[in-house]
Parts: sequence; C-alpha cells; structure tokens
Amino acid sequence: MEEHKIGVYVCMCGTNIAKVVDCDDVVRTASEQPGVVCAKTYKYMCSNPGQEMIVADIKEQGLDRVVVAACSPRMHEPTFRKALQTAGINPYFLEMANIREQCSWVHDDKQVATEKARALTLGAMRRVANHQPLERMSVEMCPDALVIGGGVCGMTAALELADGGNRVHLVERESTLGGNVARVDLTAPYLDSARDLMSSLVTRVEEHKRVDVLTRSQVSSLEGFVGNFTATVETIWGDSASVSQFKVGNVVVATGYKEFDASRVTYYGYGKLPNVITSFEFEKMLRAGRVQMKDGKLPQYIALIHCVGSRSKEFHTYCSRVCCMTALKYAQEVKSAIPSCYVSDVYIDMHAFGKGHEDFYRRGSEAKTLFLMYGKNDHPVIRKAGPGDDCDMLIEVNEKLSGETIEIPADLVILMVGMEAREDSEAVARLVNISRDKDGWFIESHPKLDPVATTTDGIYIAGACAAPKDIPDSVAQARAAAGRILARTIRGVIDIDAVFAEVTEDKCSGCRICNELCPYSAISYDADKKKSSVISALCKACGACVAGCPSGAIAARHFTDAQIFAQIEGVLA
Amino acid sequence: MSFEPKIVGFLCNWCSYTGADLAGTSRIHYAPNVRIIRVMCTARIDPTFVMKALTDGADGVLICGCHPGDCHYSEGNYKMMRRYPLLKQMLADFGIEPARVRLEWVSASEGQRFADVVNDMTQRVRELGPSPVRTALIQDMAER
Amino acid sequence: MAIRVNPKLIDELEVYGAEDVQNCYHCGNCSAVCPFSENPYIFPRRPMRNLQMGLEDKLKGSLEPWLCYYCGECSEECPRGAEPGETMMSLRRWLTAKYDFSGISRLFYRSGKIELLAVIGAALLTALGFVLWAVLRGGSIYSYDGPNAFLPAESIHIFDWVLAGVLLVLLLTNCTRMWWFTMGRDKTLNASVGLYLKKLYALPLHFITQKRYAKCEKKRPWAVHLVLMLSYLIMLVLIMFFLAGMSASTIDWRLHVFGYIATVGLLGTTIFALRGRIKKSEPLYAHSHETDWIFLILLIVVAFTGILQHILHRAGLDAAANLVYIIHLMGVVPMLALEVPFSKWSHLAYRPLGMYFSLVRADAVRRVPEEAAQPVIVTQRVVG
Amino acid sequence: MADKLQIAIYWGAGCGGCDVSLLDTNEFILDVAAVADIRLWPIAVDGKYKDLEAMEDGELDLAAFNGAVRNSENEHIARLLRRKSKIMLAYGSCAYMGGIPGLANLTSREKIFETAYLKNASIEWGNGVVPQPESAVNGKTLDLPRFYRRVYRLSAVVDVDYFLPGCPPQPEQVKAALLAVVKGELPPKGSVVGAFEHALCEDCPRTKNEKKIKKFYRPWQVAADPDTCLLEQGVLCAGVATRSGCGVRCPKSGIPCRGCYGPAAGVVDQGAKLASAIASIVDSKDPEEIEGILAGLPDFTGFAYRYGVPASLLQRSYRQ
Repeated sequence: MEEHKIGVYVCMCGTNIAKVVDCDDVVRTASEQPGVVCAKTYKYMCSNPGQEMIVADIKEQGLDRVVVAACSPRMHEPTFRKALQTAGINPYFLEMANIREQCSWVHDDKQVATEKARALTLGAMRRVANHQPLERMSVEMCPDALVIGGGVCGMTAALELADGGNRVHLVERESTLGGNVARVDLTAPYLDSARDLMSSLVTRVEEHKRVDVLTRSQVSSLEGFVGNFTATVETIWGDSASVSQFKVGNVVVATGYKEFDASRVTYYGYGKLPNVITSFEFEKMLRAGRVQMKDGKLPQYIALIHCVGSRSKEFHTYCSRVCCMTALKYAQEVKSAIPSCYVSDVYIDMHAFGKGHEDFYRRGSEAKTLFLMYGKNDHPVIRKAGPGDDCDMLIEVNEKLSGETIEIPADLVILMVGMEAREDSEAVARLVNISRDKDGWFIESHPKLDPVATTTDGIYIAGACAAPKDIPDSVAQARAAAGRILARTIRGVIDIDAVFAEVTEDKCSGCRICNELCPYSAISYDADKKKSSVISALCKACGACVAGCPSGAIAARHFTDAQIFAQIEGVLA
Repeated sequence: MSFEPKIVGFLCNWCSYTGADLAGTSRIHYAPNVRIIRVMCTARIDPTFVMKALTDGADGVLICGCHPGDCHYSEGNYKMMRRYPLLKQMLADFGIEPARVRLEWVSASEGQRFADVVNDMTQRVRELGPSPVRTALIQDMAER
Repeated sequence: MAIRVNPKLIDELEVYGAEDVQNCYHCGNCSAVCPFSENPYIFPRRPMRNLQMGLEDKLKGSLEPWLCYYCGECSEECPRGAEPGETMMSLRRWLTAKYDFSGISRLFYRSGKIELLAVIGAALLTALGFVLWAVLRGGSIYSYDGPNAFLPAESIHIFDWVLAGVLLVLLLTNCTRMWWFTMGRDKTLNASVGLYLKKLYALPLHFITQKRYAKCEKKRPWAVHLVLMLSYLIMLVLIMFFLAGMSASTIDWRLHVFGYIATVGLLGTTIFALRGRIKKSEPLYAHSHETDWIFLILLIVVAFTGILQHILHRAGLDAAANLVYIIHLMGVVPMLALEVPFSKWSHLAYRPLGMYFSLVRADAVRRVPEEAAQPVIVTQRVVG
Repeated sequence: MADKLQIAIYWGAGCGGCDVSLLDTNEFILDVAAVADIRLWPIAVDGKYKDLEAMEDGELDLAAFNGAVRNSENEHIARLLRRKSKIMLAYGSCAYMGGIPGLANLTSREKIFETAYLKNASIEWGNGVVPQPESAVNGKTLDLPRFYRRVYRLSAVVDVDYFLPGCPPQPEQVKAALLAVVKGELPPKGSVVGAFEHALCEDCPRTKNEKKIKKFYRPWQVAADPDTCLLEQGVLCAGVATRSGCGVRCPKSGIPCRGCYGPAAGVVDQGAKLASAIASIVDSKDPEEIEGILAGLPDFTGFAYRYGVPASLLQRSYRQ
C-alpha cells in the first residue's frame, strides 16, 4: 500500500469532548503512527477557524488523507468533506472518528474514555489510508413534485411549489381537500374561522393551473430515485378505478395524523355515557352552532378533560401539543354560546408555549374557566349523577392544586383526544422508503438541523405526519419542504452520492447470487456476457450484494473490505 | 484489575448507529468496551468481518441493525438474519463460545436499548474471559 | 368522600368584591410574602383555591380571612392581578353574612342601597323617637341639661345600656355561629375546655393591642387602625360609664381630656381613611365596597356631631347643641345597631375571635393523628 | 548437466494424489525428464535427505512441495528445500491451503491420537502406545518426527513463490506451470498459477437464474436437472466461491463443486464467503424457518472449509 500524508484533527468540542477525553494524549498517540504528518487538537473543529486550519494544512503540508476525531459523522461529515474540497483534495479522503456521541458523552472514566477515543481514531486512520478518490455523479432533476395529502400542509406545499413555477401533483385519499383542519370550527388562539381559512386555500389550489389535484386517489407505487421518481396513482371513480403514472423529482409527504380513538380509554365511559364526547364531535356541534346534550337540553356545566390518549404509559407517552389551546378555545366558545354555562378544565399541565398562547390562557381564566389539575397517573373518573343532582354526570378528581378529592358537576364532558400516527403510516413509509419512530411518526433526517428532509433523498415530510403539530408549524414545514425542493430544482441537475456498489466485470462469474439481493433492483444481468452489473443511480449502497457476492467481485465504494478490515485492525490495535 | 473485554460493534448507519448517537445525545452512560464500526446496513456485514475481528484480538463481536421490517433498505436486515445462524454454526465448529457474537435489533429511537445491549453483552463476555483465538495462534507459532 | 365543586360560588362572591379571583393560577407568591401565612394557616392561596372551586363548606369553616389584615402585599406581588388581598376582604364580608343568623347582613352586603335605606330609616326613627319622647315629657329645646333638659343624660344613659344589651345579644349569637362553623362542627378537633381557657388571653390581647397587625411590613395602617380602635374604646367607656359627667355643665378635666383625645383620634383616623379611599392611596383602600363608605361616613358624622354639640353647649347655645345632639344620635344608633352586628363593624368581634380560635385549632389539630390533620399544599402550576 | 533444470519434488502431509497428478501428464513427464534433473522425488526417484542437505543453497531451480505441514519432518524438509531452491512451489491444495489433512484442525491432536491409536477397532487393545518424539529401545533412543498440535499450510512455514491449487491439480495446469518455469516466463511472486481469477460458475455450462432457496438437498436426494445450476436446485455447490481452473469437472459430471481450487482471487476466507452467499439467498424472513432451511446443510463448516481450514482466518479449533 502506497505511503500517505495523513492529518489527524482531534476536536475538543468546547468541553464536550475535552472534559472526558484527553485530546492531547489522542493527538500524541496519533502522531506516532506511520504516515501521520500532523496531528492537532482544536476547540471547535467545525468552526470556520477550525476548518481553515485543516484547509491550510492540506495546502501547506500536502496532506492527502484527513481524520477528524469529533462528533458523529452523521452530524459533520458533510462539513469536513467540503473543507477537503476547498483545499483541493477529494472529499472522500476524509474519515471521522465519533469520540463525542459514542465516547465522551457516554463514558465518565477519563482514562478509559481516552483509550477508547485512541482506538476509534486509530481505526479511522487505518481506514482512511485505504480510501479512494470518488466522484459524485449528477443526474437530471425532474422539476415536477408529488405531494401526498391534501390537508392544510399538503395544500400549502403544493401552492408554494406551483407558485415557484413547478408542476405539482396533489394526491388526496378523500373525496375533498381540507384534511383535519376542515373539521374544525374556530382556531386558537385568535379565534378566526378554520372554514374561511380552508375555503380560500382550497379554491386557490383547485384553480391553480400548475397544480393537478387527484382526490379519491392513492399512490400505489413510487419507483426510481431523487430527481427521477415514477409515481403510479390509483383514482377511484364511483365503482371504477383509473391509474395514472407520472415522473416527479421530489415528494412531499403530508399525510397528517388521525385523532386518538377515545373508546380505547375505558374509564371515561366514552360510548356508554351519552354526554361524553370527543373534541372532534364537539367541533361538529360548534360548526353546526348548537351546543347541546344528547336530549337536546342546554348544558349548564361543561367539563373538558385533557390528555386523553396522550402523556400516559398505556397509550401515548408524548404530548399532542394542540389540545390545551383547543380546550381554552372551547371554554371561550362555550361562554359566548351559553353565557350561563360553567366550564371546568381538567388538565395535567397547561402547555401554553406558543405565540399568543399565554394571553389566550389568561382570557380563558378571565372567562371564569375553572382550572383543575389531575395527576398524570391518577386520572379523573366519570359517573352518572343521582336524581338529586342538578347535573347529568359527576367527575371525581384528586385535585392537585388543592390536594382535595373533589367531584365536578357536568352535563357535557369533552375528551381532548390527542393525535396519533395514521394506520397507513407504515404502508406510506414503505411506499416512499422512509423510517418511522416507535410511535409511528416519520423520522426526519435530523430532528434539529434537518427537520423536513428524510433519510431517503428526494422525500420530504411536513406537518403532523412527523409529529403532533398545530397549523402554523405545519404550514411552516410545508413551506420549508417546498423551499428545499425549489432550491434543488433550480439547478436542473442533482448530485448523487458517490457511494454505491460496483461490479469488477472480469471477477464476476455470473453466478447471479446478487441479482436477488438488491431491494432496488439496481442489479442487471447481461445474458450474453453472463455478467451482472450495478446501475449506480439506483443503488443506495446498502452493500447486501457486496457481502453476498461469493467471489468478491462486487465492491462497495467507500465501504470496501480493505477499508473495513483496516478499521477493524485499527480499533483493536 | 478484572478483565475488560474488547468488543467490535458493527452498526448499521440508519438505525443502530443513529441509536448509539441518540444514547450519546441523551447522555446515557454504558460500558466503554465496544468499538463501533459503521456500515450502511447489516446486509453489508460479511461473516468474514466477524472472523477477522476475532483473529485480530476481539473478545466479542456485536452486530446491530434495524428491527425486522424497519430496515432503511427495507430488507437488508433479513440478509443478516439469514447469515447469522450459519455464522454461529461455523464459529461453534471452530470452538468459539456462542455468546461472543451477538445480533441485536436497535432502532434510531432506542438509545436506552443500545446502552442496555452493550452493558449486557460486555457483562457476558467479561464472564467468558479473554477470547482464546489470538493467544492460541501465538502458541502455535511457539510450538515450532 | 369527594367534596362537590360549586362553580357558581365565585359569581356569588363577586357581589362581595372578589372580582379577580379566577385569574389566580396558584404560583403561591401571595402566601410566600404574607407575614401571617404559616402552617397550618396557608393563605391567601388556599382560600382562593377553595373559592375558585366553590368549596363553600370549607370556606365557611375557615379562619384564614380573619388572620389577614389586608396590608396588600399579596396583591402587589400577584403576577396575575388576582387581588388576593381584596379576595380575603371579600371573604370576610361573605363570612360576616354567613355568621349572621338574621340574613340582614347578607342583604346589606348584597346591596349597598338597602343598607343605606336601613341606615337612613334607623336615623329618622331615632330622631322621631327622641323628639317625641322629649316633647311628651315636656323637655325644653332651650335647655341642654338641668331639670327640664331636652334630652336628659340619665335617660340617654339608660337607653345606651338597653341598646348595648340588645347589640351584645345579637353579636354573641353570630359569634356562637362563627364558633360552630369554624370549630364546633369539626369532628377532627378535640379542643378541650382547658385548651380554650389556656388560649383565652389572646382575645383581649389582640383586641386591645392589635399586635399581630404590627407584623405587617407597612406600619402605618396598623398605627391608624390602633388609634381608631383605642379612641373608639375610650369613647365607649366614657359614654357607657361617665355620660353624665361628660354632658355636665362643668368641665372635669380628668374626664374630658380623654374625650378630647378620643375625638381627635377618631376624627383624624376617619379623615385619613376617607382620604385614602378617595385617593386609593394604599392597596387596602384600592377597592371600596358600599359598606366601607357607609361605615366611615357614619363614624365621621358621629365623631363630628359629638364634639360639635359639646362645643355648642359650652358656648351656651343649648338649642343648637340639642339639635346637633339629635343628629349625633341619628348617627350613633344606626351605627351601633346596624354596623356592629350586621356589617363591617362586626369584625371588631370576629377578628380577635378568629385569632383566638386559630390558636386553639392549631393546638387541637396538632394533637389529632397526622392523617386527620390538614395537608399543607405546596403544589404550583407547572408551566409547560 | 548444469544447463539442465534442477528439480525436487516432495510430499508432506498428503495422499500422494499430487505425485500421481504429475504422472497424469503422461509422456509430458518424459519431456520434463529430458530438460530437467529430478534430484529428489521420494515416490519415484531414489534420494536421501543427506543428499539434499549436501546441496548448495539455491542449487535447485524448482522445489514442488505437495501436502501440508503436519509434523516436524515436513517442516524440516520444507525449510531445506526453501534454502536449496530458487523457486518454491506449493503444489496442490494441501500445500496451498492445508487441504483435506487440514480438516484435522477442527479437532485436536489428542482426539486424533485417541482415534488412531487408542480407540481404534484395528489396534491391539491395552498397549495404549501413542507415537512419542523419543522412545528408548534397549538402551538406544529412537526419535520420531514431532506431531504438531495442528496442520499448517506451506506458506505458514516457509516463504512460497507460487501456488498451484487443485486436489489434485489438473494435468493441463501442471504442464502449463512447468512449461512456464522451463521457459522462464514467470508471473509475479506470490501468484496462484494454473488457475483463473474468477469463480467456477463462469466456466460452468449449467444455466443460471436468480436464486432463492426454500430447501436444501444432499446430492443423492434429488435427480438434479443436468442443465441448470445445482445451487438453484437446492444442492449445495461450492462453485460460486471457488477459483476456476479445474475445468468444472465435478459439476459437469453432476457432482457439486467441493471447492478444492480455493477461494476466487481476492477473497480472504472461502468458507465465510460461501456462508454469506448461501445464507443470503435463503427464501424466508422468519428466524425459525431460516434455521429450519439451514438445518438442511449438515456440517456446513466441514464442507465450506474442506480444503482450507489452515488457510482460513480462524485456522483451527479453539475448543478447550
């Protein structure tokens, strides 16, 4: 193996790494390794000065391989690859050692952590010596986009894209656009009508000449890769169905959420007690302008119960984020509908984090809403009231603010049901090849720095399909996703990662073991030559064929046997 | 001091490596014995890697991938799932204790689970003691 | 057993002056700054919570309102403008109404007009009564004292004693009800007679010194209140025992000096209070219920006419003196007859009693097993 | 005589098949004899170790060593030959990878002695004699070669210039190799000669399709279609992971490849690779079912490493 000039850069990440790992020691051991020209530590390697230092060293000392021992490569690999590029060497001559997430943040014994950091860095050094120069390829980027879901989020994304000049296919499963927001009366905290909000949006979408709306439709397949997807959509016409197919460059998944099924909660008597209803059923009443009990009487007492299906071990542990403000909205809508009506608001915590929310809470309390706090694992219990009582039901609560066990009179109980992932989220995830978290929400490529992209290039997620969100957040994400897509389609071409599998033709014996292994059918077999080959644009570099090839004829670029062997030797040296 | 095993961990980029990062960002502390090597998918993991690690002095090898059905490449982890029993069989025939090699499913959201797996595996390998491979190969040399 | 919430109570209390209680979100600042809030009497937060939830029975049984002197610090510290001080004041009014068996006090508090009419009515009746009585027994408007005095001191003296007796009965009845609500009916207490006697000292002590009030950071309200209190006491003693000497034509300095001091005290403090309520200078003056006004006005009228008729008599203008005396009585009678048992003035009995009971209760509670004791709530609203 | 090639042929731990394979070159061997002096060939030519020891270093042009290194004698001669010869050729799969004798590495020396000398039906009971390096016989000490704890491939003991795979190597390949030496047209040191880079399938006439396996069969369990890939038919065939050069003899005659030519060029561990490939195409996503299907591969390790345990990464058993 030819000699290399390796530069090793150990990041202290402020104190994040330095407080546990003895960075100087790592540098010392690194600099003793053959081929190491320079080894340095720095406070923040990812900062501009940090990168400039690397660039300078590459130029001045003619480094041709770089190891950065810092945070997870999932965080900053692109950053440092760019640095190498600026310095004029191939970006793939970089290898990172993850000594933060997988070392300094998870260990406290300084000596042991330092030893591990040394090993990881050594592994990276041995590996990088085997790196080969790789070139990114670029392919045509189809400007058209596919938006799945015709709710407030999907429509916004579609409009943004269409206004940007791209053709958009908007696919909606239902017969009408609008999604969940269309089921809502007023919106919190400014109490303006959701109906007005939606109708204007829907008309704009339907009239837009670059948006082609497909209602009663579902995407049945999505083939290809970023910039070159082929989508197949099935549309139901009464009892017949038609199939349309079109090419798109990017996809926005805005499939939204479904409300928690209150009948899963036994103790609130939903379905048994006639006057226990869900928030969405109440929205129906409000939209109809008739707040009433089952028997048509006007309720004198209304109780709102928060966190139904949310923030509990048995159902969902997360907070659905919109219910608190919705409950306050009900309190105020009820007061204006039936001034004589008393509203009790039974919550675990009042989450009023958003813009204008605290004021909204204040208005709620000024409207004489009786706020009562129950314990997370000590839910209220509803029972039918006796003949003597002036109410239909009684809710027993261990009220935390007073420490009293109280019972609240109620004629109408509204269960603030949370949000959950749609049943078909798994199918959608498979369709567009993205992953889901334990609750079924789609996973973003980075929760903080890249919240609308996914691990599959060209697939974006926006709105409540990724996690519970209110309208402003969903709209913001919709526009963000659209923005990302517009920014990429402007160039007309798209760079494809240089990491993929390739077949060394004269080593391939044509045994065809690999053919079956590729999930993207990226391997084609040439019957005349009796050889298999990889269509690099389709390849996603999983390496199944590489490990599967019995004659070592397939190499995974940037994950070659040699590179991995070297890393194994390194971490164990 | 007690024996501290060296364990090589092959983690898939999308679930388990991310899960390990999550353990980091959540500051979940665990045993420092695992040296992680990132592969794009468990499907890339060739039994050769495991044997290589053992001959190079690893006392154990941990393989982590997405849960079946959640693979980023939709089916990659099934390839590993199929190779694993055969690999274990071969290692057994070479007289290597089964507990030294382990396949676990760890998703991107299971930082805690990753920590638990590492702790548990480290403990088991610690109980087994050092891997015989390296020392035996050196003895062989001495014999001649 | 769960206690039934009554969301309507908060509306009822509004009439008594508690207008902002619903704004409270239980941060507990009020109870933290209050110099009087200490285990087992945590307030204003707890009473406010009970009020929000409409736990009427608990409120009726609570002594906390009487332990509060309305220095107003809680209201100043409250981040939500929930006016805890005023809420405590309103609770005192509400409790006064609850203690009163006759329901009169409830009427007064619920409508200032009714009280005003009652006062006016009583005043006119008094005037009519005395004038008729004087005329019938042939008293001369031109003579203030002597054999045919228009309103001879000795008869007024008798009248005073009768009135005092009646008032005492009324007031004591209400005090007994207070005891029953706050102490008697509470089965968890085992307060022996011995304990009641042991703590009895508190009653006169607080009644006379107002020493608790001195614990407030602001001293002035306490001073004012003390002066008013003592002046009134002096005046009461003079009138009940030395009326003859007071209205005698010769000045007896050993007696009159007290009269003058008391008068100055009464006039000064009432003027100060009125001024305060008009300018809303102090938090405790910020909100004025009708009953507050009526009380002060009566007080100042009585004090003023009291000294005025004395001066006129000294000046030898007996006729004028008699007229003013009538007006004086027109103030005194309703003030005593209505304010003492049924309205604001009743607190002169309820507050010391409250403190007395609270001491007894604290000991009694300490003696009963833990689980029966009231829990101390320190929960605060968690802001998400 | 100096212009003639000086050749030595030796057998270590082997079966003699390699020597026979030389004779299989038929009259070609006479041509060899014409151009070369065979200085040592225990199976065919008379010669003593002392003659070998007497030679000058590098006196030989070619030493073809077949068989593995099992004992001290094998190693001693291997070292001698290395010293005396310009070219050291590992002849056949045993010298190249350890071969069939190498399978002994999956058990232990003690077990072997036990089976061979103690618990063997064909031996006289009770005398319990196992070979000793030294034994006293009426006053004198006899010594035997030391039986090593394990088997080694030739290259583990001495520096080898070329490797000629095969069990045994095919005559055509042998000729080609010898001719190359004669002509002096030698590939770079360390090359595998007399074989190709690619795997067997390329030269296998059977048609191949995409592979998915629901059930494995032993060769005798199915009447395999002669024209399609045996592996597709569930018959375990090592061809996919084996270097081509044999002329596809076994599959052509209906027998699955056993892998005697060793791994394809660039593959580190033949058995591991074979395992990886075979398992990958098992047609199931259910752990139990997978186990079940793989259970159709009895002694897979023995099969996958039939010719190469000492050449594998793990090299030997570690059972205590």
